[in-house]
Amino acid sequence: MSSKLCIGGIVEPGSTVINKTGSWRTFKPIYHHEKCIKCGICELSCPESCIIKTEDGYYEIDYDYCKGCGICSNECPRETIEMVLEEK
Amino acid sequence: MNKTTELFAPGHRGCAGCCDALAAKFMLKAVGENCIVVTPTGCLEVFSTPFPESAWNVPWIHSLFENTAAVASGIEAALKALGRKNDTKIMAIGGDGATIDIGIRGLSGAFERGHDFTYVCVDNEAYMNTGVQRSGGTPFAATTTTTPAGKASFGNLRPKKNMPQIMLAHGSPYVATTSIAYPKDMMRKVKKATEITGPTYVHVHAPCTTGWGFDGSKTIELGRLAVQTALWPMMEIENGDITGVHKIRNKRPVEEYLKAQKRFKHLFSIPDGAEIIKKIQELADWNADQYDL
Amino acid sequence: MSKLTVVEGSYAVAHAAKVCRPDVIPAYPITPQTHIVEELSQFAANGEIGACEYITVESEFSAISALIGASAAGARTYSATTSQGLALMHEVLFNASGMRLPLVMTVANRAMSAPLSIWNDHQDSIAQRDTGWIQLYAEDPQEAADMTPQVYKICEDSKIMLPAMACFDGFILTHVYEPVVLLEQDLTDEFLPPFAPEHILDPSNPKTFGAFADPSIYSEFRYMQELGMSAALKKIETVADEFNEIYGRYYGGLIDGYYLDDAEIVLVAMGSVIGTIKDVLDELRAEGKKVGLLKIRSFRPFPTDAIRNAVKNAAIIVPLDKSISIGKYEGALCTEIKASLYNTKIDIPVLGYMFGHGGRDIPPERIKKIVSEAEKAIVNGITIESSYADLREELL
Amino acid sequence: MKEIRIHGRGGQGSVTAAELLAVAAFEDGKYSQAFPSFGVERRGAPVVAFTRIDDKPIRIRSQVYEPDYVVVQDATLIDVIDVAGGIKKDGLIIINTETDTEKLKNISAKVMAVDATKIAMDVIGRPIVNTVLLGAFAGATGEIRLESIKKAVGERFSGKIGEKNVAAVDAAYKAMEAHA
Repeated sequence: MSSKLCIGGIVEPGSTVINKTGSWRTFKPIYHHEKCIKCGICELSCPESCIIKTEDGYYEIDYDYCKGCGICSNECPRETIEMVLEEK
Repeated sequence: MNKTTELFAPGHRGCAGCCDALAAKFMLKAVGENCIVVTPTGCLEVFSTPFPESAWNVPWIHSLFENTAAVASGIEAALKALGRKNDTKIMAIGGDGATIDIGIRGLSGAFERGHDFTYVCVDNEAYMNTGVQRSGGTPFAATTTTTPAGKASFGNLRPKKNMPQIMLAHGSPYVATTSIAYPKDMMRKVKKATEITGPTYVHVHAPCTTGWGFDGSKTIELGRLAVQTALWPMMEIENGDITGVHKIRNKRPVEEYLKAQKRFKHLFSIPDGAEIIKKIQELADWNADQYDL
Repeated sequence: MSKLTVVEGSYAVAHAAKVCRPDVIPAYPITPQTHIVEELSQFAANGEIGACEYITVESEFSAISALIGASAAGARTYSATTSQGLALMHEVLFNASGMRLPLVMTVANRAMSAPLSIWNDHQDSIAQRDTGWIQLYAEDPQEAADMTPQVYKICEDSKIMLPAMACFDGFILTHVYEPVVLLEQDLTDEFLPPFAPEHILDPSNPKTFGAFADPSIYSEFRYMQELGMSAALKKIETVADEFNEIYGRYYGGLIDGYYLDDAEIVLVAMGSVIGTIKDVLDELRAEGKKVGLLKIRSFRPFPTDAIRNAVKNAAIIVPLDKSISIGKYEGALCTEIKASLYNTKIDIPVLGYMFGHGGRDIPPERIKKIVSEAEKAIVNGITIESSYADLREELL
Repeated sequence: MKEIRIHGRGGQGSVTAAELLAVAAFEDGKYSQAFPSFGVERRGAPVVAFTRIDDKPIRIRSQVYEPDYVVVQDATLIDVIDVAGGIKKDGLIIINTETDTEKLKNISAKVMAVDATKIAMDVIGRPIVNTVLLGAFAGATGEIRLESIKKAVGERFSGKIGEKNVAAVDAAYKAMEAHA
């Protein structure tokens, strides 16, 4: 953020990225890529937009933002994503 | 490091498993960056724009709770007057309270005047931003903090207001219902709505983990159940005619949907609960019959 | 007199708005503002305001909300309202000033209901005092018209960026026919530069407008509005001078005076009663009475320093209010004038009168009576700080 | 300064008459001001409008209490309104009536009757008396030149109706001039 307040409170776009919501997480999604059919449902279903397609067509999680909601795991048709209690 | 290319950025303060965040993401994915978004006061507004941050990678404005459609009217008029309208889409995204209740006058006026914009109601069926109070979108028999169940009440006494029909009565060229549980359906309809000239309306069903009382991992699952029980019919209405209906393959009993949420939990313990569940089933059956789901 | 033409006050103002080249005009008709928006809709229908979009909104609430959207999108906007319409806008007025959108709105001042009254007083705009809008008050149709480009120039200044109300008295000035110079387009183009805000809603440079503030930063935004108002204090003066240079007309900046320099009794007023007072003062001066007038042109920002300087040699100050704060039994000018003098070395009695509420006529005799009361108070002191000057005791 | 009060009924064009007087006075090189007694009156209800004329700019904004001239568009108003109220001692009341000014005989001001309705019917073909009375006013008072009234009326009403109104102004002026 800029040090001075902008008149009228105008804010720069996409600037929530400085807020790493990964710290909110209790359960952590872990991919088991051997079962993955690369359907992309996990990516689409993520409310944090923090599931990213990798070069090999699989998906990975940007844990900086993942809140651990588990929608990806719940929606995955092949049970590829395991939710594990996170040790911090 | 932010690796996503989504127009709705991570780092927002939505609950884990937030339906509004999903809705916002789908809408921007569908419409692309050449749009201006107007959002009323509500959960989506608060969790996406805590000063000095914003999750929005498109121009975005919040003014007040009840004036979203009027603000959108002004933007549309300005772009026209300044010769900047071109292909820029104007999208208003309001919750059920802002749309169905407090903002309906301005919304009605804007549609009657025929401004070229799309209004999307993301309906999670109560005032979630302020702690789950009843709205005109709250369904029959659901409990909220202002329609609690008690000895003399089974929760919300009235059915949901039929907002899509009201918008249809304004002569809108495109009115559609969809759900965050069907991202492709939702994105297609939102895109179509923005591509049609004139005031278009999309009503999105959006299960709220906090307000409805279910685990955040089930947000999409609950949305799917609402559709599969026929409690939330998904359709498209173009120039007054129903042109598309989402058919249900395996129709499910309403109990399955109700049981999964705390807001309907009382129906399974109060004396006349079975009777009320039967009434809810009748609502679903009516939908299925009426729209040939 | 060749440039003068006899028109209705509303026409003069609508015409002034037109030559300011607004891009978007959302308006909702309400008595006695109706003639202004009718004229503007006709101008728009005739294609006389360029590509201006005239929006027939369904309420004042949507009018001001559309102004917000349009202004944020980069448009110069205009609207007009009064009384109940202004009150309906109340919530949005705060929003506009907080978002620093330089909306310009003419307020055809009218009383507030109940009882229902369509006639003039200043209760409507005074009630919006703390919404963060600049408020200027005009004394006649010419000033009301001339005020329009002036307020655009003031509020669109990058250091100010606050919305403004150009107030003029409903019916008394909106519906009067008299000779007025209609603002020339070429002079107005010379006087008023195009609206070029730093931030707009634009997909090629996406910005977020209207984020929410937590307690750690809220006060700072309020304070920044105050800084904008402070900047307006000077700007109102310079813009009045610039207007005078180009158009050759001047009505004062923040304030104006009439027989003020050596006045022992200083009447303080705003709006259409100024003209009547001036006529009365000519008479009283002819009788040798040292009475003067302090015209308040800018009520927000409130010209505290200018007022102190203007009244410091008076024997008594007499604010005349077309508003009342019920529970304090005095009008806004009275309260604010007194507040301006406290904590200073100026120790002058202030004798407040309220009159002309709900459109009650203010004949010259009423002013003369007030002056004679003030003369007595100089000698005997003040017994009642503030009262109605035209209360019909027989009805109570 | 001369102050004129016009009495009429809603729909009779009293406010228009006051405005046209102001326009005509301005045409004569004078300053003027016209305003209605702002009300919520509907068609048929008694209404009042005012005009001020002066050699210097007019600043006063109060209503007119002691008019120099009163114009009464409709003689039936005499029964319900004090049309002579406040009129100056040497003032003049111009009243649209066939003959009867009996009811106004107890006032000091001068009263002049003009059968504006008949002139309007003869010249315009409709009982519109407001412009007719302007002609009468000019003829009776000499405060405003006939040509200025005709110009103001002609510019306000276009085409045939404008021409007829101007002709009616002329007729009323001549009738009153002979009188005065």
